Amino acid sequence: MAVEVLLWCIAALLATAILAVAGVRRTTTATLVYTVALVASTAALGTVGWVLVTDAGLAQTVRLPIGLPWLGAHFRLDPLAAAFLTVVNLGGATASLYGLGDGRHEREPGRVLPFFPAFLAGMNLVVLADDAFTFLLTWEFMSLTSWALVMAHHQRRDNARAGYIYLLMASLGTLSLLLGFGLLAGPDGSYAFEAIRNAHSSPNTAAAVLALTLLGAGSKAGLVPMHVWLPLAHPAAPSHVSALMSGVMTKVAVYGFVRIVFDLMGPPAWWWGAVTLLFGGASAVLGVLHALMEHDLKRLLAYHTVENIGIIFIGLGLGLAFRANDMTGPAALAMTAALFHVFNHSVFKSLLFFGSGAVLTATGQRDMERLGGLIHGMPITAFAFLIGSAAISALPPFNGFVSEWLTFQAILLSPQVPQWVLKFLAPAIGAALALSAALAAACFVKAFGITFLGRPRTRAAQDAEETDVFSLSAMLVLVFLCLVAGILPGYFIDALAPVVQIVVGGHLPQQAALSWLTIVPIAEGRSSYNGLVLFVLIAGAAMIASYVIHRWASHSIRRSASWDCGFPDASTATQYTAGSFAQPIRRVFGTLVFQAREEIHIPPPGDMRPARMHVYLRDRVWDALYVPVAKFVGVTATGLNRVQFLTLRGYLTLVSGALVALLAILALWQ
Amino acid sequence: MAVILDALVQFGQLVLVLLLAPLLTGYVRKVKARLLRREGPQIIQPYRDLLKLLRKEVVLAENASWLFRVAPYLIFATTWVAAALVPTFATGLALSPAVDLIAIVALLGSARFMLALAGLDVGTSFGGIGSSREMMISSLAEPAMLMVAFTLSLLAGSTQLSSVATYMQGTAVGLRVSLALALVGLIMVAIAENARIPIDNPATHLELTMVHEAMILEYSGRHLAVIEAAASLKLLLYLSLVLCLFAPWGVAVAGQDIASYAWGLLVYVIKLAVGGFLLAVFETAIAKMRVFRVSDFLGVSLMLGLLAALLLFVSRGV
Amino acid sequence: MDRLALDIAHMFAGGLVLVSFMLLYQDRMFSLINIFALHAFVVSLSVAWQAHIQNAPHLYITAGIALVVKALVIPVVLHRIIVRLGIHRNIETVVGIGQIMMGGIGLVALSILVMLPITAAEGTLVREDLAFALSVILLGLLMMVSRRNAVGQVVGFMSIENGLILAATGAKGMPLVVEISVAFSILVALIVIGIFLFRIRERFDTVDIYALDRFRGEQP
Amino acid sequence: MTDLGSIVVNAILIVPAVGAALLAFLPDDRTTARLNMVGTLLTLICAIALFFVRPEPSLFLIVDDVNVVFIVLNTFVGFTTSVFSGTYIAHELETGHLTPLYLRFYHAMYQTLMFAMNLALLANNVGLMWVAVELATLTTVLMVGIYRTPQALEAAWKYFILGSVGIALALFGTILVYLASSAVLGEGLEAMAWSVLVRRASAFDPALLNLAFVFLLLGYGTKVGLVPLHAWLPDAHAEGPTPISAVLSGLLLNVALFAVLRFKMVMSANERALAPGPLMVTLGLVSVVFASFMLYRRHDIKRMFAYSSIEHMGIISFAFGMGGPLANFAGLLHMIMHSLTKSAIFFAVGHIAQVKGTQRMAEIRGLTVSHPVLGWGLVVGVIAIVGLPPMGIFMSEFLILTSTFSRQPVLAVVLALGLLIALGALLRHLNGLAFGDAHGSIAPAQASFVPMFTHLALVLAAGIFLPAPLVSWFQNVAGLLR
Repeated sequence: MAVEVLLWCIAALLATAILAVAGVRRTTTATLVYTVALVASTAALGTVGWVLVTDAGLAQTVRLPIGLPWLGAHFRLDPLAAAFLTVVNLGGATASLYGLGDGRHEREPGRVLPFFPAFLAGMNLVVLADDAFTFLLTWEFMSLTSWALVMAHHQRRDNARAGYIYLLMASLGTLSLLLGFGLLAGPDGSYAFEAIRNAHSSPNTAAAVLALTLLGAGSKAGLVPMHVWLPLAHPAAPSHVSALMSGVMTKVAVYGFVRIVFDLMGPPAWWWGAVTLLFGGASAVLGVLHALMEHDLKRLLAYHTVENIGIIFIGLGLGLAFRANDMTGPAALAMTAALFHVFNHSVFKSLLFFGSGAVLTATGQRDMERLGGLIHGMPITAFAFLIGSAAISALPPFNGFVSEWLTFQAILLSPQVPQWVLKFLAPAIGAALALSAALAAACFVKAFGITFLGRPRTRAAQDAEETDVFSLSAMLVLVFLCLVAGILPGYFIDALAPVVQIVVGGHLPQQAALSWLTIVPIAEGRSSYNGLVLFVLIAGAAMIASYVIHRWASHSIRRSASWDCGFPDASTATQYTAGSFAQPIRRVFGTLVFQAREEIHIPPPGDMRPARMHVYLRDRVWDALYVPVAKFVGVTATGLNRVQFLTLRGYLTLVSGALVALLAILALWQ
Repeated sequence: MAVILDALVQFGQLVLVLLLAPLLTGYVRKVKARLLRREGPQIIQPYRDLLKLLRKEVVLAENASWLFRVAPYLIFATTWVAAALVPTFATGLALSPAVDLIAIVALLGSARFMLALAGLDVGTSFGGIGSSREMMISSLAEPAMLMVAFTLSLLAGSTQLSSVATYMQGTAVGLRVSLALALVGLIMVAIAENARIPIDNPATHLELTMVHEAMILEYSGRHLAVIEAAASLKLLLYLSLVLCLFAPWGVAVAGQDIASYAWGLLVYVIKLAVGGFLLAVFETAIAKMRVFRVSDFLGVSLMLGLLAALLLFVSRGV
Repeated sequence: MDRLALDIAHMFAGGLVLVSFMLLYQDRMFSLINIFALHAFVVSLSVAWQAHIQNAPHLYITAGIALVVKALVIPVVLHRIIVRLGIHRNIETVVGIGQIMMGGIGLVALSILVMLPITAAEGTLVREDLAFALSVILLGLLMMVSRRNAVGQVVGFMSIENGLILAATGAKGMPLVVEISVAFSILVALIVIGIFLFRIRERFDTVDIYALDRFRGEQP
Repeated sequence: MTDLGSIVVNAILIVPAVGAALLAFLPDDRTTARLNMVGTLLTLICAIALFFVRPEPSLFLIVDDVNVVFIVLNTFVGFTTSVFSGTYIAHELETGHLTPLYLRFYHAMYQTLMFAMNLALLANNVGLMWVAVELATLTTVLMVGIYRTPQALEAAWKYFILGSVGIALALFGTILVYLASSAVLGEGLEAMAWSVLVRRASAFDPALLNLAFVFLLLGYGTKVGLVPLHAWLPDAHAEGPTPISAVLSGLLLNVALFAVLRFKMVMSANERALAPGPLMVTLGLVSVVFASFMLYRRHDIKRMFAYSSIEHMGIISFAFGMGGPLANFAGLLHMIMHSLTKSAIFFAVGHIAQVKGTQRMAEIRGLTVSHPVLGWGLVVGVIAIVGLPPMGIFMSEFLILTSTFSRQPVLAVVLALGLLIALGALLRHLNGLAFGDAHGSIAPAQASFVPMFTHLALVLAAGIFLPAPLVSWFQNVAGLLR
């Protein structure tokens, strides 16, 4: 039943896409498309939510007579799919709402409107798919539509390049997933997930499949070192699409990983966890360090996606490690942490991208160095962005903290695993996680402070005005969710219980029933957290303080020029810029991670030219992995290209050579 | 009954920390002054300052935003709550299940987040310096702190402060290398987080090495007062954290009689005095270091924490 | 059939291979064409003999066509063309005669080697015939490879066709394909000479394919 | 019933033949294009009729499961191409690239080509098939050279020489097959009929069969364009008129491959002969990898897509070489999808080249801006040809890779890398062609988009939903191919 409803929503989306192609010329098309998308996503969200709450219509399958003829297209809705569908459609609904407002400023509606609903439909289909072919088809369809959206503003050279690299990496991922499914399905091609689940594969096969899945799903999710396309492609798209790509599509990739590794591949080996942990830790730290060095607002957010995906994969890796040792409770904790972080990240990442989109629309700028002081022009956007920043920096009482807290708790359980590698790995990963959390806070002080605070650095920033009501409402909905998920995490954890149940065969104890909605992952005496109490306490304390002070102490205010230690400077150039803000951290990590070089040109005395400083950063992953491959292809292509210019005799020589060779082979074979 | 008692204790602590914090600050200043053969201000000077500031009007920069005015109260509230949830003279606070060690670290992180933003708000170069350096320091101090937390929670099998405290009270602990490492690490973090020498000098202005003072440069009047209060609360918090984790002797356990609570209170004050004295001695003994050496300093503490955790990870469950 | 008939057939086939070798090392246009005429003549003889021993009269037609067209008409036309294009000059083969001969012998050896495993039950005739035919074809290929000159290549190609005819007639009672193949080989030759050399000359004043090689596509 | 069937079959051959004769002698050059269309349309109708009436196989012609869909595909693409060719040729006349005389010649040759290819597909006699392929070669040679530019002549000459050599090898192979069969079946037409050969192949002399297959593979493989026999293909595509490029890529390669398949069936029917699989797999892989790399340094748009055709022929022969129900199914599907997609792409490319007045990709930019329909058509075509869903080629490549990987992981990985490299090249060129700021003439193209979008729609539909009868046919043939 529920599946049918979802499929109908998807059909509506696809139909809208086709209609949009027809109505590209008309101006009302945008409103139509986004309205339909909003309605469809909301309907799907409602359905899924209803399913999750009342376990009705779960694990029911639908088979459509399309796709592989003898197989058909299988669709199935189990708790795992439901959970991810929630994320997808929540993102879709808010993005459509945002699009209703912000989409009006789109320069190239014709290149956005047809693909936006198709993209939504694609993501829904991936999560619903229940056989390898449908999964891969929709997976690549998702990539394709998002590629089209990335290419929407194709006149900018780097956008075109971004789209190219993106589609290339996406196809690499799809191909590796395809090969992985080939292994799972076996030579006679039993592609249905049901069949794959029941078939048991040898350890070597499993290892290969894990590697291929990490490559395939990881490249889409943006795991280091497959992340290179992400910070190029995500910012290139229109903002609400960036939000979808960063906040939702990466989660679909995570879904792919969970579906294959936890559900289809059968019992894991402990080292799967180790490998996944390594990838996760690397992504977490490198992602946030890259973000710190970035001063393009949207690209900074994209790099943070890499970081958060890393955190999610740390949770997944722990889950694998625990499950391999039949430690159901810890495994459940780790998985809950990961899945909860999936939800949280989708919420605040969408929020942040909406905010950056509003800034982009208001000022036409993505470069933080040319912004500043926007909090005066666009206070509500600033407030929303602030909440988002706090949430992504894992600050209580917001939602980001809860999931990271759960992850920490899971790490703290890892000394119980017998394998030495994991014993050594776990605390290191914990340090990495802590480091990335702290750096994320630093990064978002930078992002928010430079963009919204201080004095405007350009005219555009000066006259920035608050964005429209649709965009604002989209943001505020997400702000609300950040807070709710932060102070009432118990309900979310309970909602995740059935998902975790099917993934690791166990789940956390019921949380919502506990006194004062405290969450207790393992035991009362061990660890507990209560966002609600914390929130009430802080709010209360703040109010009391302010009330007491304003009641009995002074409440008078005088405005005057800023003091600045007695040296106020009118020029806004004296403010700290994004680059200078990150400079101390660059000093600490830069040389190691980025081979950072600083060149300072100070003109001789009497020369009036300003002193200049250039900072050069290199992405070592890019240099080490991708440049050589590109080189190889180029060189080989050039070398082989000579064959195009042989003389006719040369070609004849080739032919007769082939003939003689085959005859010789034949002679030897007989 | 027990619940009521816990609630009472909790409330008592809320008030206690608030009252005690400025005193500690003043005491440390006094001791430092004495060590430098100066007379120094009276111990209760901080209270006077606070009251004075509260009565003065606020001079606000033109382009200060609403955030600039909201931040002090949030900072104060967060720090206060955090301080109130650390067991000082008695465990089993009513609200102690609400947060654990990790959460307290994160709470202080929230306070710092707001403070750093406030530093950037007016758009002066000093504010920028302050926030940027503060975030750099914290980005290393926080992981170190968490590593310490890991070590302890691995030992005690819990991140819950009261449980850790009770565990450390027990004799099962014995003397452990990792504990010593963790203690050193925690102290280094505490020094860094409270902007003490050698990281930062709370008593200076107009010095390019200042961090904390640079951030709050634009604040005045009641805002400044609130922030100062928050700062001294933070100092108290860290001291009592060290005490509660590494020297939890005499802390009253939940459900004991009034006498033990009184005893616990007395012991706590004494411990604070000793701790403050040691801090003062330390601060006078060494010189301030360059900002870019700070990373090394904190890197050491991070390594210590990690080492401690690793030792435990390896020694456990084998 | 009696040994003698077979031996004569072999004699013709072997002779054809010999003539192919002669073709290989001709480096003068006229002599090349004359030798080719000889080649065609030998083919027609062997076809006729096959017709005789297989008493398959339709093969006589094949022989006749081969004789008339390939041994007489085409050589004459080629003479004309060469004269008209004024390329009596030596056509240098690409590599030295010695290597070509070596290669040719190697190819013959290879073709025999390949034919060995075929069951002799078929009657010895076919197997040897095939071996010879295959060597003629391979030698023709070698010739095409070793010549720079369009006429040379066409001649090489036509020697390949001769080898095919040899094989086809060697196959007992192969219906209608012989005629078709002959017709096609002639058509091929005609098209070669008629259309291409004509047009090529119309475009450039030489039949040397180097002139064509200037016109690779894809000059960047 | 059967007589009706034989009438239909003969019609498929006679209509183009008559059409060729007519078009050769009709002077008026305005109606000839339409006449051409009518002829191909009639052929198409007859071909479709084959689904309903199927004649008994004679010794010369046969309609069996293996070739019926190929005939329909052949006539269908022939028809759509003739529609496209109408507008294309009209433009060529305006710009004076072709004179009416050559136009007449062109149309006659077009019908002849149709005739030859249908004959090759219908032939039940190896000799007859050889003749047909030969005829097809000659006609295409003439059409490639039709512009008479030095490049065109050179391409035609190259094509002619290589093609004839190939065809000679094929003839030798055919003779060997006959020898092998006549030993068992006795002399006469029987020994050259498919229907008989496949049934009795198990008794043939394996050594002869092996030798024959080597020659046939190389001979017909030259027409398929397998590396290293491919040299004629890119230039022939690049220099000839675009409709011919479309027919070459879409149909002629298929026909040649079809011949190879027929012989593969004979081979695999005899288990003592060497398995044809490895040879085809090797040639296929070499072609895929080589062509993929060649795609990068292309400057001429038509030549680039010609190389992509080589790549796809490689994929197909790889699939058939692997064998097995899945791979064979995929191979057949891929053949059809490729000919539809590639001809659609050539339709687009033809119009683009006419609008922009050049085939050099460096001078074609931002098509989606200047000519949205044309540009997006090209984008969709390229997306389909590189095997991205939801187009049909994705399905076949999915089946090939998955079914191969569990049997021969290394081969599958090599193939996958080849596909990826090709995708990289094509997308890079596509970025330049379709996106960025418009460059060159932005005059609207007077073109018939119907053929292009019909093909693309079919490919899309096939990628999502394959009708049951087609599927059963595929599976049936896949079974026959082993």
